[in-house]
Amino acid sequence: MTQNGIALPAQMRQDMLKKMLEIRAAEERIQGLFLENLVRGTTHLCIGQEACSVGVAAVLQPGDTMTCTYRGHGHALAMGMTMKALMAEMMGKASGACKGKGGSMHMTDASIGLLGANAIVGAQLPIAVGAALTSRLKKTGNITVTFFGEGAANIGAFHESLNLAAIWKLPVLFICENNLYGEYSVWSKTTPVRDIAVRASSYGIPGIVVDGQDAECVYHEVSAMAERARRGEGPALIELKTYRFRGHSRTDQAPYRPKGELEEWLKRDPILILKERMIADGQLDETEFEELRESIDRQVVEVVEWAKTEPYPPVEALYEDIYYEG
Amino acid sequence: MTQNGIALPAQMRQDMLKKMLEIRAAEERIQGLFLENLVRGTTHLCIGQEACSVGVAAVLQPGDTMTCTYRGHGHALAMGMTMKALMAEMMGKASGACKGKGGSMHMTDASIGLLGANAIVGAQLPIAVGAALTSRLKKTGNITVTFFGEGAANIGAFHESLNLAAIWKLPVLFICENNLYGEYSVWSKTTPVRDIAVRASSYGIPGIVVDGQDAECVYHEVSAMAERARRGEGPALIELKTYRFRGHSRTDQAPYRPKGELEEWLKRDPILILKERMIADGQLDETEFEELRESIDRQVVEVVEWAKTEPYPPVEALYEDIYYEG
Amino acid sequence: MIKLTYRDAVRRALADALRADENVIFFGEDVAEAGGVFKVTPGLYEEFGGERVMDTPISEEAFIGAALGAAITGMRPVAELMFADFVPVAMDQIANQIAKYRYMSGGQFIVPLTIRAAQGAGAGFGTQHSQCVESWLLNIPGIKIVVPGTVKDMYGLLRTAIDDNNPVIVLEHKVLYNYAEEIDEAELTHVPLGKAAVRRVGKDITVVATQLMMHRSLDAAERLAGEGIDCEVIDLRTMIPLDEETILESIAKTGRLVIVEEAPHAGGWGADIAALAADKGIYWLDAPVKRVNMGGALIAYSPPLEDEVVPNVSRIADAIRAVMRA
Amino acid sequence: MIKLTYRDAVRRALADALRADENVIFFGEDVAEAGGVFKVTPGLYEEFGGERVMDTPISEEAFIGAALGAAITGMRPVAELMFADFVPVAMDQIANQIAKYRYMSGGQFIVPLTIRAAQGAGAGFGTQHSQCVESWLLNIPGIKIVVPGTVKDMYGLLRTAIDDNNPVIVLEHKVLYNYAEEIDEAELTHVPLGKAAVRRVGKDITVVATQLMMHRSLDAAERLAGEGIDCEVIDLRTMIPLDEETILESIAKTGRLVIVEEAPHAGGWGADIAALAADKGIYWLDAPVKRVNMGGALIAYSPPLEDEVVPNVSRIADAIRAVMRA
Ligand SMILES: Cc1ncc(C[n+]2csc(CCOP(=O)(O)OP(=O)(O)O)c2C)c(N)n1
Ligand SMILES: Cc1ncc(C[n+]2csc(CCOP(=O)(O)OP(=O)(O)O)c2C)c(N)n1
Ligand SMILES: [Mg+2]
Ligand SMILES: [Mg+2]
Repeated sequence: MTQNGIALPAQMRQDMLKKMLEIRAAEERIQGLFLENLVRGTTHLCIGQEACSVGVAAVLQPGDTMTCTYRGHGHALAMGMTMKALMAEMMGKASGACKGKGGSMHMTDASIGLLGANAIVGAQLPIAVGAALTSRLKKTGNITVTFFGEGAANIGAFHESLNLAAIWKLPVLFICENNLYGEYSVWSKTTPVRDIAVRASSYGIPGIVVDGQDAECVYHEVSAMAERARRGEGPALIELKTYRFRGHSRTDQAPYRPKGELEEWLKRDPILILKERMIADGQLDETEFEELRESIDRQVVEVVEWAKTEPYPPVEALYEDIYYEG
Repeated sequence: MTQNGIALPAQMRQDMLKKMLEIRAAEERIQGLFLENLVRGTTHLCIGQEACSVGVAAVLQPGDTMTCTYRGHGHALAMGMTMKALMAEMMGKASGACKGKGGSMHMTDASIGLLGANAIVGAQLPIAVGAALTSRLKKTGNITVTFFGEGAANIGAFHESLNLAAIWKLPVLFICENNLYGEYSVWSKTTPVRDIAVRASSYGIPGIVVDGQDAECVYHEVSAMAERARRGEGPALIELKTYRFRGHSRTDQAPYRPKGELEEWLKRDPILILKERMIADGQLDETEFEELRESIDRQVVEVVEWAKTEPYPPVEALYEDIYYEG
Repeated sequence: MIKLTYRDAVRRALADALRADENVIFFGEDVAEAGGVFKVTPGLYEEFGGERVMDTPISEEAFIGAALGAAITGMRPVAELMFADFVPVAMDQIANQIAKYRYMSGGQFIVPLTIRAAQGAGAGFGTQHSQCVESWLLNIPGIKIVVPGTVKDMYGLLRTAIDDNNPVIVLEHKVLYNYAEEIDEAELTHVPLGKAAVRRVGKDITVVATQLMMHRSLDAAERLAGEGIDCEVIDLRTMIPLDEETILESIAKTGRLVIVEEAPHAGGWGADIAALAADKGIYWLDAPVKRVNMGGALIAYSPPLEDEVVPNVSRIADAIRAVMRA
Repeated sequence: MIKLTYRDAVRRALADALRADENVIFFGEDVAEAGGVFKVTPGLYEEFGGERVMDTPISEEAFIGAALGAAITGMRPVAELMFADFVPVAMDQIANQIAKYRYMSGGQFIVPLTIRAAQGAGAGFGTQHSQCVESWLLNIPGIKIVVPGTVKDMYGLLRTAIDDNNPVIVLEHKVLYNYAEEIDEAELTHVPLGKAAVRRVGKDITVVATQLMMHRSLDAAERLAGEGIDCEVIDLRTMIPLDEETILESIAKTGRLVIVEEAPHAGGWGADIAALAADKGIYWLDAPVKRVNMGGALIAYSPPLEDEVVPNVSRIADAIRAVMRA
């Protein structure tokens, strides 16, 4: 694990902590909505992985873009999607990020550079490569990041995308959130190497392993690769070692986890890590933290209540947005 | 380049030399047939790469299987396809290996373990993985080899196949004939690493680079990996550095080659290398070599004349072999 | 009499097939230890062991291709693609390899493999996880396509598919997994491919449908019976081969035809049925042939949109009434 | 007047599009420096440079997906898939991403991308390199499908496709590349999508066809004119959107319909045309609607088999005569 000891400025820490709490609060509420049948189909929570979303998003600049996965609520909020757009979308409401058409697995907001969450494992990687091509051709100095799980590193699109990005020297960062499980399978059952990052050597690009529970650490390591990419030196593969505290989706209770594993990882809760560091550095105390958390929880509840009362799209919407007319 | 100094027994050398001459003679004749319009569509010659086919095939035992590419005449002959089956298939005759249905790109002979040449780049790799699965499940001790070019190492099926074979520890050898070009593109334009073999590290399997012009060397290196696979220790990626003396296909004159490159490689003609070694070891003289070459050329001409007179399949054959009835 | 669900029927068919023939193997993502994402296959791994019931990495192209390689070398693999929407990820292996392997080789191989996948809308999974895919697979000679709509058919068609010496794609409707029937266990037997079932005998109009649409068509028929319209409802059961005879006999009797598809209109399988009527059934037709389907729409996540896009009982009944009036 | 081939028309359309809009970029395997395997695109790389005309590695999923990523971020990419038979290799990006990207996002993006590929039999390329693929793509709302059959259409439809703000798949028939027309250069203009062309006006029977089959249908029509049968031949030009009006108007006049497809029967696009006739055209029909196509066959390499499988002038004429007699 790469460790980087440089503390970020207090304000950045504060922002990151707040964002992680927002993601956590939103997802806990979403789980409830799913059980209440207000969210249909499935949801994939990133509880435990918030430092990944937040640490990476903090590196991004205006014009930078992202593609991510069905486990994308955290990415979306970290990129700047509003809680309202997210919650309304979760319930399929017209005021949702995608007018209710996308749902939990497709959080998308072009206005903030979030080019789409994808429900097909690995399909978001080629799309990110194309967005980075635009940046290179238009010489914007922007980069694209794309998130995927360690399970996705076994699919063809992963390989093709890293190769294409490497040969075209595109400003794209491939960010693997290795949360140890792909659905109900521990990574070692499907992946014959310890670190996904070693696969970078197949493309002659940097591959690094980072502590994905430490938002500051994520920020520093991703920053370095982002700078490199902005300078035109090409893509990188960054593996964030992390853990999902909940099951894969919906009602999965994760019986496949070895006893005690979750408990060990709970000690490395990304919110806890940053919080304690801030307390140690005198930037936060327990009361302030609790107040922050409660106020965020209250906001989330408010937004959820608002979203519940929002209208569904009219049925004519079915036939809109298929083709662009004009 | 791995080099292995141990000379093979005289008889094996003699067999390999003969097979390489057969492949060479067959393909030179095929080029002519294409220009005469007796072979339709396209042909991909492996002239210059014969040591790869011959060195690998010499390792195989009864029950072992192979899949390969559209550049597959050499693989087919080395595996033991008869010259008649090959030439009749080239012309689409009923007595061809595939009753004329496959043609140049699909040389297949199940009776000798040749499970099919494939015209979709990379598609033969998963099929080989499945054949090796059968060997593992049936505990036959057999292995499967699959040939592909360095260009194919950039496609998703390559990645997925190596990963699956590694995780299932299957007895399959992935044999990359790196002939420096994929169609009209030099490998370095599409592949960001020097050696395809380095990609083995993404799957925790051995990856080796071998002189593909030296049939003995190919034999030794592949043997070692084959033994390992037969012992149940899993797959390997073997990169044979080679060169195609002709263009990619049909009438390609290969204008994209740097001046002098072909000439340099012609000095490393696999037939020349083995021949000179045999002469040096007193196993062959120039006259014997010329006699051998001429007698093979004559045989090829005879077979071609025979194939020309063979009947085409009846048109009813169109509707046969689509489904197995019964 | 026992009560059995469509889900149980899949599991039972797989278990019985694994018991009946030791060459049958079964693999897919999370199908073994976890029992499948739709909880269709629990217990198989425990009963048949890890050599015959295997989890795969996320690499559909590789493991579907491996099924082909295993099939042509003596196994009888069953591969699960999980959501049928992932068919495109493995499409080359299906369309260019599996369907054509026997043909290209001139009949050297049999290809006894089965692909299972769950299709259909109605469960809130959104645009990329709700599609019916049979219409993407019709124009590919060499494969068979099975669409079971009842518990007995689910069992019997899957058994026949696995025993078939040709590649068969079995599409299970995910909304039917909980659908239950009271049956006599002795009725759980093989069901032949290519034989449609007349689910309701009627004299006024022929309704052709499958799976969920077949059930809704039966409901519509009951509703219309009260209005004096006597519908004959045909369940195709297999798309390829298609039972033209049963359809034509029915049209000969009724003179009217409505086709109900869970698919977009353009290129939907219903067009083939309508085309059959317009050719061999033309002289019997007394009214326009109507298709009830998803028109030009895609499936949206939002609950009211998803509920609207899939033909429901009212829309089906309306179409039947309209054709009766014509 | 100048003499222009279908091949020239592609090149010219690309060059003019690249000149007209700097956001247009063009990439594919060996399309740049080598000018394409069908020698369709020589000179573009030299004129527009390596930033706008690019060679790709062999990785169809990645570069087709990259076209999507580039399209939604401001470029107007044209990607070449070489042989249309490779569509399945990139099928997930086409069917699940490109076609749905605008919809899933609730209309946030336009997707102005064009995919070009060469399809069709008759050149001896065998089972995996000779298919027409439009029928695999019809059941996917969100894309448009263009099948130019003349030199002017090849130019004009490709220009319109590139200018369209939706994804368009342009399928070029490889046997037509050498087909030439004498044209006035001023006639090289945009041709609208969704407008069929009546290539021959006739009163007795309507023949619907595209590309090579359209030319053969015209030949059949000339032959039949001598027998007193006056055919109207409609060239669809685009499959999606489909010009229902032109077809229905013609049937209203002739009362008879033959559809000529270069495709297997089941699931062929002709079924949609027949279904249209059986619905909106039913009262005009005086005879069965016949489809001339490849039946249940695959394309074999053997010259007489390949020549037989694709409908020829005699078979088309026979079908027309049969419908005239009915
Ligand atoms: C092509 C494809 N195959 C399978 C699936 C089903 N599936 C959804 S999530 C998932 C596991 C992915 O694991 P990983 O990449 O580690 O991401 P994580 O869910 O852990 O974030 C699978 C197999 C899919 N959506 N797409
Ligand atoms: C999926 C796919 N993409 C593209 C092609 C066209 N194609 C045929 S051969 C070839 C080059 C392959 O190069 P390499 O793998 O190095 O093999 P070589 O021909 O040099 O033996 C290409 C791009 C194809 N047949 N299949
Ligand atoms: Mg994971
Ligand atoms: Mg090569």
